Amino acid sequence: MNSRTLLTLAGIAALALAPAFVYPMLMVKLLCFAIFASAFNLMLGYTGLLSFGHAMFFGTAGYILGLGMKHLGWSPEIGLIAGMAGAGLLGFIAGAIAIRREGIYFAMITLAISQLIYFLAMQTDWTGRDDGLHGIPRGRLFGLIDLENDLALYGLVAVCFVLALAAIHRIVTSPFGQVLTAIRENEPRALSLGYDVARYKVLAFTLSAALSGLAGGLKALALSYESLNDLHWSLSGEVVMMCILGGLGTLSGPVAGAFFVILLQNFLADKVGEWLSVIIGLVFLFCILAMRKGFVGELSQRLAGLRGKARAAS
Amino acid sequence: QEAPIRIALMTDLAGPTADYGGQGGMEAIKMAVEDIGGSINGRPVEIAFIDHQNKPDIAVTKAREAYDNGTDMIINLSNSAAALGVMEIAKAKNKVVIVTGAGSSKITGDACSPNTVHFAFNAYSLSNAPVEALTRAGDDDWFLIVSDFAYGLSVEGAVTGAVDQAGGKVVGTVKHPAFMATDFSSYALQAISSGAKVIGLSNSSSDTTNSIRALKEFGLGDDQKMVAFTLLINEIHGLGIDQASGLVYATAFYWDRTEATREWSKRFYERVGKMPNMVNAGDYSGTLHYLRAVEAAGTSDADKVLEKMHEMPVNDMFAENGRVREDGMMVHDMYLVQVKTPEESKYPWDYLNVLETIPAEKAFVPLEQSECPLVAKD
Amino acid sequence: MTHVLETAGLCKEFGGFRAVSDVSLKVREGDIHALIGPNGAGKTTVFNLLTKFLQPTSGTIVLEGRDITGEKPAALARQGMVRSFQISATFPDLTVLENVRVALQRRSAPTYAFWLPGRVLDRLNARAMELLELVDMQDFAQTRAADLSYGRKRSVEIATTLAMEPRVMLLDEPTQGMGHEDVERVTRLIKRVSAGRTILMVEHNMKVVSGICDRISVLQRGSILAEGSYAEVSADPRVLEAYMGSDDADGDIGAGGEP
Amino acid sequence: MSETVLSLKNVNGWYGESHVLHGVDLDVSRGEVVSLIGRNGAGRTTILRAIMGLLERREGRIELKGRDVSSAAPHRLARAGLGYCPEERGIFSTLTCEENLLLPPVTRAGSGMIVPLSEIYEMFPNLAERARSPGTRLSGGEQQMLAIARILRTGADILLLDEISEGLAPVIVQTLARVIRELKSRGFTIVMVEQNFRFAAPLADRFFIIEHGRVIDVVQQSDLAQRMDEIRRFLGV
Amino acid sequence: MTEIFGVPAQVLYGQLLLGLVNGSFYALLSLGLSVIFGLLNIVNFAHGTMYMVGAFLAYVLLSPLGLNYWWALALVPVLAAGIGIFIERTVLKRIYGLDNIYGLLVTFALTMIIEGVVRVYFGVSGLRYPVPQALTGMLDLGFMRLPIYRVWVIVAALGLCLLTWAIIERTRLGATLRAGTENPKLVQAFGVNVPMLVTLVFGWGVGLAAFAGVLAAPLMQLTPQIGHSIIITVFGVVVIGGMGSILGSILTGLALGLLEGVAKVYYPEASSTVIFVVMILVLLVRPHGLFGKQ
Ligand SMILES: Nc1ncnc2c1ncn2[C@@H]1O[C@H](COP(=O)(O)OP(=O)(O)OP(=O)(O)O)[C@@H](O)[C@H]1O
Ligand SMILES: Nc1ncnc2c1ncn2[C@@H]1O[C@H](COP(=O)(O)OP(=O)(O)OP(=O)(O)O)[C@@H](O)[C@H]1O
Ligand SMILES: [Mg+2]
Ligand SMILES: [Mg+2]
Repeated sequence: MNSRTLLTLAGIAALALAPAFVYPMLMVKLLCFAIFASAFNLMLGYTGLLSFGHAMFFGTAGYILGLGMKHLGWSPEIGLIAGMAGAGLLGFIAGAIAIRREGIYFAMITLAISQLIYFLAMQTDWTGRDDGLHGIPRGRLFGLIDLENDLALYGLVAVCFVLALAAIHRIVTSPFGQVLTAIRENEPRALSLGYDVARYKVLAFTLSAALSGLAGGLKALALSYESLNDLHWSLSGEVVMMCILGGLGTLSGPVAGAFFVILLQNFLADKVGEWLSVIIGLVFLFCILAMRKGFVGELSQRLAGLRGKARAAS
Repeated sequence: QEAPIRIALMTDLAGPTADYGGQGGMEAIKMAVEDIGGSINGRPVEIAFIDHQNKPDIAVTKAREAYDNGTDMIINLSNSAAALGVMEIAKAKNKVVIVTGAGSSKITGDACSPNTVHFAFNAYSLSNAPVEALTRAGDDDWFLIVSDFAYGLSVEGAVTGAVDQAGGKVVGTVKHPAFMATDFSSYALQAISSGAKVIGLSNSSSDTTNSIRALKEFGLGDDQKMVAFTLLINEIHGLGIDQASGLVYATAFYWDRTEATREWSKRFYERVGKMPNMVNAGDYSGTLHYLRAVEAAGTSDADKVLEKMHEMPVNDMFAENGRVREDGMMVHDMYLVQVKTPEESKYPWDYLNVLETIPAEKAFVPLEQSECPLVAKD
Repeated sequence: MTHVLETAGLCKEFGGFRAVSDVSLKVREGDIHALIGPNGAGKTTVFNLLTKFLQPTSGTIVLEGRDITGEKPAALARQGMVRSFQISATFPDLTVLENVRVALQRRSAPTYAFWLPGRVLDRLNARAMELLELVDMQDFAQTRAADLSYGRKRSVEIATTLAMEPRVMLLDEPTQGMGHEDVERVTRLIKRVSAGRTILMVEHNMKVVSGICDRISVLQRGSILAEGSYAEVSADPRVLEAYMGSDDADGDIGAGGEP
Repeated sequence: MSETVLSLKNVNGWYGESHVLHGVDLDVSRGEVVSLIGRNGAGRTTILRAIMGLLERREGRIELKGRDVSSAAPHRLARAGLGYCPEERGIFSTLTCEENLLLPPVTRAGSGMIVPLSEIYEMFPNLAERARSPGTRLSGGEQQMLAIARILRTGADILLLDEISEGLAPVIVQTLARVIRELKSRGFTIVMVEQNFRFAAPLADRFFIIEHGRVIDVVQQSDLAQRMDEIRRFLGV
Repeated sequence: MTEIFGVPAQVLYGQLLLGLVNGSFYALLSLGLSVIFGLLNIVNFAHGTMYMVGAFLAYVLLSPLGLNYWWALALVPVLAAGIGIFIERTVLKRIYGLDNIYGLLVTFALTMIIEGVVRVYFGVSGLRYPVPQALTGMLDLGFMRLPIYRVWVIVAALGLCLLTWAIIERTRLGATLRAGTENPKLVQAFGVNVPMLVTLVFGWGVGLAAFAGVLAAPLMQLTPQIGHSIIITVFGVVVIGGMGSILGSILTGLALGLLEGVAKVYYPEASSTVIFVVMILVLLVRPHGLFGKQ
């Protein structure tokens, strides 16, 4: 057994044991954001495109799931799938519009699209506007498992988390992932090799959107609640922060980043009062300046350094 | 020693709605606990402060966690979305929630819950009285500046209804994006040039204060009046009395109204450095009422406490003979006030003339019009 | 002999400045055809017109009998005309093998299949190695492209280009910035891969031009000044004056070549 | 020869993690033309960048006209009389050809060394013709001419020239050779990096042979003929 | 009275004029943002915050220190530039050369810190800064009465914009700046003290923002969020105009102010969203903004 499988197994074991030590609903939230950040990383880390509107996928899926389950009697699995599909479709449309822009222009056009979605959500009565969509039932998974039980819900989220990470791993190592890497490395060259670059980017964007939708759907399901905050640009900004702090282009980086940001918000909030944003700002600033490659990037670099030394010593 | 009674103030500690709770709220509920002696029936009262950062989903997660960890009651909940979210959880977990910092009519309307008590104010109580009073006095055509979000729209609804009922007319409305703009000159100009006798501000916080400033700047006519539908005394303090003078609004509390309010407010002022607003006073009163109900029930079991809260009248410096209705609304007298002119104001925070007291029955939505499913209809 | 690539009356103006005027170029099948000329003569511009990176002001371009004047760049690549870049164009973080494989993948393996494991590409390895052998890079298959020397990067790039099985290759100053060692490698390489295809290149290094080019067009001020074999062109006094200069007055200097 | 104006002692240099210069020792006298030769990637460009203070990480001692400038910022070096013509030319696209030419501030160091604009346009007629064009609209060769011309009018008296014959038509390369001779006769000190040995051979007084980021040998112009085979072998021709 | 789509022409003119006032702010702010982006390649998220800081500094000068508006107008940009220079020297210089996402995040963190501090000390209820005595009163334009102060805003903001534009496009210093934008290292190798230039330019950009803040102070209640609400719009302006294009920022800023003015008459709810629609449309047609370069 190689160290990679070992690590994976350890991770799964930790997931299984976590609710015994950590408040399960906090774990649920952590995992939802971890999925979201990982999905986002598929764009920024692996495709090299900074989207500044990813919250639109997260929130849209939440609303689709919420409305479907509340008013149409959908079951949770239908809600999640519909949420993913909706987010994916939105991703496809937004991608088709935005994909030919580069760099900051790409970021801005995705921001603009997400602001339009936000505006629409603010203008329609079904979303409850800024009051939010309340009382989403959690329902029964496959008609069998009652998700009102927090542990059952945690189980669902944990399974989805593992699947999402596996999916991302598969995507980046697939033939498609190979093309994506080539495009990120040298786009004009990929173009000259006859790759229709825009299409690959749109597909990547769509996949990332759908996975973000999974995260958003799960979160709405878990909280029984969906709000405009999930569509807001500040959430799009937060997910960028999570990825950068954790480490771009690695599988575990965004997970670490998401955990860090959410836990920081969670634990600091009630302790430091009105200094909260100052302290979070300082922590972010420090992390970005001190750890360019993010936690995971820095850690693996240190480890590689140590290993190198060990090898040299032996 | 017996298990403590756990109450939590959940509020926006530092964000844009911090006036609707924040530091002031913390001190207010501390005062309530101190005033009752720190313990009930031998059980100490423990207070926790939870910052929801003005984000409803943080509110929802934290409320769930707090209730799961033994919190009996959560109070304040500035931000309607947060309030509505926490109400669902309180209901599912059968705990108590007292809303003081949010004014959505839904809280005691279609989203009402047996576990919720709504103190202080809501959209209806803040808008009905001023509309009625002014329209009655002949100022019968209205122009509304409406903030385009749920609360602003619900105020708009209440105002329009009240204007109709009183025989007046809404001659124009302009909706602006909520909390996004600082420039209200365009709306002010539209309002002024409409020639309406009253300009009603169906918005809140900085949107309201900026509207007031813009109206003044663009020369609100002498024959035109401004009415705000959601205003805290802190905001008048920030505006300066010259900008706000003449403004009419309704409030659930004014610190300089009676001996009791003055005495309490001065104590509050010592601790916080500013005079209490209606939400602060509501936090105090709500906490006190809850603790008294626990005392009377002899338990912190939610069903029994809620029963007592509905049964017992609310009598303190905030409310005289207030009572909690079936829909969860704590009904009490409201006050129609007008901001003094700079000359009339004699000492710091001397800002308001109380024009009239609106009796509880008139201040709140009549039960027969309530959309709350808990209200027995025949 | 047939002409693979033909232009007629090609013109390009940049805001009143005529960079290319009335160029009629005929590239014969199987030739290594060089485009030379003084700086600013319009060589790069002609290249850009041929590969559709620029749109001509007037004139037509015909590839293998088809008019391609209105085509898009990516479409040309699929029709068998491929341009190699002046600046080194590899995928720096991929290995040399992967670099070539990416090019093979587009023609003969799934590219959108995000659900398949990466293993499915392994069957391209054999062909990729063949191509690497062709450019003498088989020993570097597992090296990261970024770690290669400049000349070897060019080799990788050429292998990648060959993977697309182009019938016409356009090379813009392929030996620019190379040491002697690499110049020779690449020159030999170009000669080797020219078998069965047509190559059009811009080059200032007369040694390369004289060594491998079958035919040469000399451009000056946007127009063709002379055309013919190296011997013919280098004997033309106008070409000598405008481009090659007199190789005597100041002693032993000139462009490129050996010490 | 006369006074040493530029000397490097045990200079090391890095790009990020990779160690590129491994202890370069080199000295240049006033009025001398030296050429750095070596294979691709030997580190010649890096040496010029190290002299100019453009490497992120650099160790060792560099002296300019007798002063220690090991930790001086690039603009100080320029003001002390160094002029640098980079390999990638560095033409500014938002500036016109003429603005590019006039951009570098004139330094006092060698005010006698300023080549007037009219003379520059004489040397490179293309530039006069395209004076109003945006910098990057020039052809490759025109950009190269502009890059050289640009440092001639700053008053720098020590020129660091990286691959200036690159991409130029043979006629222009011949002009360039004349220019270098002219500059030398006016007293400029020149450090050239050249791939085109045929171009550099007759011009330089000394040749520093660079391999793997260090100077492995120095050849005098006078010894050039007899050591030709050696050099040829070294350059892999 | 003539009507345009059901709105009296007079009203529309009035609204357009007000739009111009906002447009002047957008122009001034986006100009600073553009200059900073141009030379530092940093997307300065904290730009709105510096605008807010400018307004609060004016307030502080006035109420504890008793220095009036004109003093504020002169001193605040300098003070703010000082803060900017401090930030540049201590924080920003550590991220030069990295992808500009780092600049965005670092300045985002700075925003959280600075805004948080202001909030702790000044609260959220809003402070008031009075209109200077000399500029009170109204100007009767026939179709509307315009407060004189707003006229002053247009004049001052546009004057400063033009000055900055002229410096950058028409002077040698400007040419150096533009060159520095492209290749700072090389410009430094030509003898220009680029690090200092960068620091000063950042200071200048921040000073412009703070100047806008002082101009805005008498127009609104000062809360720590005022920078927040404007920065997204200003980003939009810069992107539509083309990142780093000076003229683009100024013209787009004014144009968007006008457009917003129109939106406030016909569809006010969407007035803050309209910019995003414009942004999408513009970028669809011109991927690098109206005045941007490939
Ligand atoms: N986009 C453009 N706008 C304006 N003028 C241009 C543009 N591109 C090229 N030119 C001009 O057209 C002429 C031809 O340029 P081109 O790049 O084709 O020359 P070239 O033959 O490749 O020269 P070199 O050997 O120096 O690379 C030059 O004078 C150049 O200044
Ligand atoms: N920006 C960079 N980052 C990392 N490594 C670099 C960088 N630039 C150059 N190198 C490496 O440093 C070494 C020396 O490069 P340098 O450019 O100094 O060589 P050179 O002798 O000028 O060769 P050339 O003929 O290619 O110009 C090479 O191995 C090169 O790969
Ligand atoms: Mg060229
Ligand atoms: Mg070099």
